[in-house]
Amino acid sequence: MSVAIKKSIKVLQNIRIEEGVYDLRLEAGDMAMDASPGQFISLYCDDGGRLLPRPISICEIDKETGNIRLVYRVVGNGTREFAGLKQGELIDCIGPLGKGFTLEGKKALIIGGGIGIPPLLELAKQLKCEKSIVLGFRDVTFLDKDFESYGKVYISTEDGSVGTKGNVIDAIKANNLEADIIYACGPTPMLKGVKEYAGSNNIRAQLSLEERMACGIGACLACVCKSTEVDHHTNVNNKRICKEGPVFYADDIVL
Amino acid sequence: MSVAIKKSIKVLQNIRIEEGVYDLRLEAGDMAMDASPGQFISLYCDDGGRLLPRPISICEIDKETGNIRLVYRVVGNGTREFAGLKQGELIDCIGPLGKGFTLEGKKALIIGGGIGIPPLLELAKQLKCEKSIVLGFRDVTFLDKDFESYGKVYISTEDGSVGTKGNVIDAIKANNLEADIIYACGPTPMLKGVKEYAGSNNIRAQLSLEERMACGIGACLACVCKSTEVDHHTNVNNKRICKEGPVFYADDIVL
Amino acid sequence: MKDNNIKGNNEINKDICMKVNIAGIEFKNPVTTASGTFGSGMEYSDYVDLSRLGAVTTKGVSITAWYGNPTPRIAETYGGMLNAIGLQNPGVDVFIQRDLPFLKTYDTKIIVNVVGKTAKEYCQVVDRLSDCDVDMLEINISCPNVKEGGIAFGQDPKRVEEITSLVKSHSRKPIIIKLSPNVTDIATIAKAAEAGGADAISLINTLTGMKIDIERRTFLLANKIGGLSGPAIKPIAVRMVYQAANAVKIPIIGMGGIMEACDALEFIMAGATMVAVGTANFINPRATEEVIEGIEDYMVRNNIKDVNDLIACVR
Amino acid sequence: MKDNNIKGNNEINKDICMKVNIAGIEFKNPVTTASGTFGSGMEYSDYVDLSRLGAVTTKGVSITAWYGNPTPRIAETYGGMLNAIGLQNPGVDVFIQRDLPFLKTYDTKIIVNVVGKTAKEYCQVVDRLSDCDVDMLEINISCPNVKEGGIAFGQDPKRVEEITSLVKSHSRKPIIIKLSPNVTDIATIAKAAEAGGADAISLINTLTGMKIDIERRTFLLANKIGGLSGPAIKPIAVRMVYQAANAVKIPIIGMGGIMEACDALEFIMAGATMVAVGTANFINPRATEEVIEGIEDYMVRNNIKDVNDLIACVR
Ligand SMILES: Cc1cc2nc3c(=O)[nH]c(=O)nc-3n(C[C@H](O)[C@H](O)[C@H](O)COP(=O)(O)OP(=O)(O)OC[C@H]3O[C@@H](n4cnc5c(N)ncnc54)[C@H](O)[C@@H]3O)c2cc1C
Ligand SMILES: Cc1cc2nc3c(=O)[nH]c(=O)nc-3n(C[C@H](O)[C@H](O)[C@H](O)COP(=O)(O)OP(=O)(O)OC[C@H]3O[C@@H](n4cnc5c(N)ncnc54)[C@H](O)[C@@H]3O)c2cc1C
Ligand SMILES: Cc1cc2nc3c(=O)[nH]c(=O)nc-3n(C[C@H](O)[C@H](O)[C@H](O)COP(=O)(O)O)c2cc1C
Ligand SMILES: Cc1cc2nc3c(=O)[nH]c(=O)nc-3n(C[C@H](O)[C@H](O)[C@H](O)COP(=O)(O)O)c2cc1C
Ligand code: FES
Ligand code: FES
Repeated sequence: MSVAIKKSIKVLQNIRIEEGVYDLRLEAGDMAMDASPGQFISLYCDDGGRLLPRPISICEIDKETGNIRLVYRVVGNGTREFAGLKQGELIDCIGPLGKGFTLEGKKALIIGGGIGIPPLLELAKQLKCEKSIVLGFRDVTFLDKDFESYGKVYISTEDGSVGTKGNVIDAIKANNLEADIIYACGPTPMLKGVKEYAGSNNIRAQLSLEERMACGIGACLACVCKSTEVDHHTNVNNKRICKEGPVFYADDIVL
Repeated sequence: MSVAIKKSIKVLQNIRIEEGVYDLRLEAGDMAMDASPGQFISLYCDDGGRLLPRPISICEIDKETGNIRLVYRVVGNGTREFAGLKQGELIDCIGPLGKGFTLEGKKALIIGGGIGIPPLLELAKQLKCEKSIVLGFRDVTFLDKDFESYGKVYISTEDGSVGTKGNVIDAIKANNLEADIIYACGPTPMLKGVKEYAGSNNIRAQLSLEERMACGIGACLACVCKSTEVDHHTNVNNKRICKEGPVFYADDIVL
Repeated sequence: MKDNNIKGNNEINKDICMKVNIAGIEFKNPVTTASGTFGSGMEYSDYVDLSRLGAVTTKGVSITAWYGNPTPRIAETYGGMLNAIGLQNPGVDVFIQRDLPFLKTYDTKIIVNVVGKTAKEYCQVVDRLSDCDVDMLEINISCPNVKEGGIAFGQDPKRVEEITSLVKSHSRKPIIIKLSPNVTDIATIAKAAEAGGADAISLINTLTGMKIDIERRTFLLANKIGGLSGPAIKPIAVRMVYQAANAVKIPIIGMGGIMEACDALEFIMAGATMVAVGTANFINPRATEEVIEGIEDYMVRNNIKDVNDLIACVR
Repeated sequence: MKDNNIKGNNEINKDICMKVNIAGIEFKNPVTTASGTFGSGMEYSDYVDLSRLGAVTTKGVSITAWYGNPTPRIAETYGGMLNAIGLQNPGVDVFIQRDLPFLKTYDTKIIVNVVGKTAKEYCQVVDRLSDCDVDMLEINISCPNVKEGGIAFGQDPKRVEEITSLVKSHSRKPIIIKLSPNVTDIATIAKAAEAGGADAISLINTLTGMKIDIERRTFLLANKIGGLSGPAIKPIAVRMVYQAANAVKIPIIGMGGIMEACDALEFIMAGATMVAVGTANFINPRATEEVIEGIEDYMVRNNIKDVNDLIACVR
């Protein structure tokens, strides 16, 4: 795996693509060269009151220009600060961090929920096999158009305003989607549903998890999840989401 | 006295006029209307790690445009942050604060030392009597040209590179300057010298003092100086520099 | 007259109840000022309508005028500040003659912070104030910046109980004991105040701290040590309020680093019946009123009708 | 081989002495890592040349593997953070087999942070490590995040003295007692550690704190209470180091909120022989090296030849 670096990088663009959701393009240089789908970058705030970096998954990587795209939702003071970033400004980042998706399988189901959708875009791009893409939203959709060139896109919305009414599993069932590998990212209840679905249908699944982080590089043990096997690092049933993850095989973790 | 207000105001210009000394013009509006020479404005930092406002004296007031000029030296993190302010940016300020100079006398000596010089410029402008201006520097001079339209300017430098070698008192003596009123701002050792000089020559003197401040409006009692009489506020021999000052009659305070 | 008027317009319009009650006194809302950060209200009356506040808590008042400490009295620290004012104040007589009449022109409750060098001095001030038209007395046994009295009373449960019952026996007003956070176990101290008969406790006073000027190689404060306040200390303060609330039945006034309504709500949910805004006043003179408005907004947004429903709701 | 190599190039070039000595051990400079913020050095070795550090202080090591607390284990606070990791670690055997050989490939001193649920467990770990090639042991009697052991040992002078002398009697390595700041009087605790035979003390561990999520109306940490670290706590830490340095003769390792060299210098001037960089590593992985470089620059700028001349220079 590549070594993450910390540096100030230039904002190329930062635009609102949906109520409270922003599209940030960064001139990441080396960081982009080393990055793979499912990895993340941690962004530092400029305000000294907020010290910890904010982990944001990589949405798209352009290895030719060294540019990286991130898509984030404003949920607190840090992301609110990011929303104010202007073209040409610098932001401190560390990355790429973590272990991303392993590209495998012949028939893939890519499943994303809400703000868990962005990291799947680069995956959809790089994954060369047959693939169906299922995106779940509460109501308004975003980023779904970007996926269309990489596979057939199925949508679920809670209110039924677009696609299947219900959640991503409902959309999978409604469309009789089959797969030998699942890639998923989204809120924990969704990931639980996906893990269960994959288990009962005997499909291998890779899930991308989230936890509060401090160091982002595996040193502080803030970001663990329960693992089925003892972890090599501390010999207990805890894996570090920032280091062994954020992407895990569903069988390896307890949700 | 006018009521100080707190608001965000626009930076019109912020340029370096000397090594580490900056000239900041603010679109102060009402604040400028109410301001008088010797008063100050407190500027807030943008970085949440630094909470307390930085008091900076008003250097020039343009009541027609509502603009205010401040001249400050970079001495720590707060003033370093200010040095990075760009035209068009906003900065939180509270002011005008304190009690400035009382315009009086027939023959004035205006004495400034180092970064104590800026607040004397508006005074020199508004003071209509005969006046001599004595400015003391370590080596390089600044702002001295701005004073020339308001009176004869005498300079002292510690290294003798410009004007009288020595301090402001040396310059006064060397030029046989006389006065019935002294206005002074500068480092405490200089103010002590001026107070002594004024005392032994029987000249009334107004001195502008400095102390670390929190509230800036007279509530916290951080910024007191020793006074000869008991103060009306707390009935002890302490006056608040932010409220009863920063300008005091030399006889009223103990340095 | 004053009491009939307690429901401000805002509360009626928003259809929520902000009233809280401590020792039989009704406050129009749960927000007061932290002693020493708001003078006697005068200086901030240009920025804040004092009648909007649940109460004004005054700067510490002693039996005679106190000079306070030499300067520098404050130093900025990361996300906070140190102060060693040393309780400069004009003494209780000037307070009664000048500051109290001023405060009485507003429709708010008045809490007077009381300081002394000896137990006797506390009682003398309490005696004087018992005859005045003030609502409660806050006994400051936790000031870290004076040589005698202050914190020395506040760090030992036995002395806390003693001074509390002594003061209580003198006071014809309800008393609040203001606790020091510079202790191993805040619950024991809170219980001691309760056992001594306190009507309420307030916490936290400042944490003792120090800053060194590495360029001049000296202490930044003339007093060497000062009290740390501001948002930096909030997690410690919330934890102590939570622990105290679990230890005693008397109401708690919580403070320490409240900058905005969201901070105040943390204290209330941890167990505070009222909160006090301190250092924030220096950063935003309108902080107190904005905290009140922010709590109201939170309640409207979350459909909470009575602020009392939020007190100690996190357990 | 290692010891001959202690003078790095930088020091020779700048003609200053950065070496400090604690209990007969010579450190190439006064900067180490704060336990638990640097893993066992491995993760940060991509960012920092571990051989540049005065010492690496490891995460707490227990006799068997510890699971730690449930998540969320951390919460951000104003100018700081709360943690309740709960000392997750693989146990002393894995440490000795895997982490120690890794650390030995660097030219730095090794301080192992030792934790236990009972006095016996501390001694077991100390026994195991006494035979290993480590330089010092830091006995953590101040972790606020575990139910048993930890802070319970560190808040009462009598127990501090007892555990210190017990551990000392087992250890063939010099021992550092790591003190809790959650006490009324740090000087008494420091003296107890000294009386128990500690070779040095380190302080401060984290201050206990709490954060409430007002939207979900719950605690932010699964453990409810956590330890506060980061620049927010620095003034408290500097004050305690100063007070401890005035109370004891043994050397002090100072920490709490060091972000840059100027912070480290405050601790040294207040009386610390060494300093540790903790939370800052999370914000800047190169923080330790930058602190070392910054101290060197300060000394060159101020024409100070020996860092020992700065220790306790402010009195
Ligand atoms: C591996 C990983 C990838 C992520 N990818 C994305 C993404 O692509 N787009 C996106 O919008 N969000 C993503 N998140 C969530 C994002 O990190 C949080 O929304 C963000 O940190 C919130 O910061 P804030 O200051 O606005 O919120 P606050 O609540 O003010 O933050 C306070 C603290 O809590 C942490 N925090 C709050 N929410 C979360 C969370 N959900 N996960 C982890 N830490 C949190 C913050 O980092 C900060 O330390 C990801 C999280 C992880 C762990
Ligand atoms: C009434 C008054 C008028 C002033 N006018 C001017 C002026 O016109 N131009 C100018 O360059 N400077 C002026 N000063 C000094 C100026 O306030 C300080 O240089 C500035 O606050 C330093 O901030 P900092 O963050 O860069 O330094 P830091 O040392 O990092 O500041 C830390 C804290 O100490 C305070 N502080 C540091 N030095 C001083 C000081 N000398 N006086 C008061 N507080 C201080 C800061 O406000 C802050 O709270 C004035 C001070 C006062 C009291
Ligand atoms: C400048 C200053 C002066 C203070 N004076 C007093 C005082 O006179 N009496 C008292 O009980 N507390 C005093 N305090 C403590 C505050 O009332 C409050 O307990 C503490 O500052 C924590 O709250 P904060 O972080 O909101 O400021 C003072 C605090 C400051 C900053
Ligand atoms: C995530 C984290 C884990 C910690 N783990 C330990 C530990 O295992 N043993 C210990 O003695 N201290 C531990 N500490 C405390 C630090 O070593 C240090 O005393 C404290 O964080 C103050 O320093 P700082 O402000 O520079 O971080 C930990 C601190 C943090 C933030
Ligand atoms: S965030 Fe530190 S180990 Fe993952
Ligand atoms: S700064 Fe508060 S009284 Fe002057």
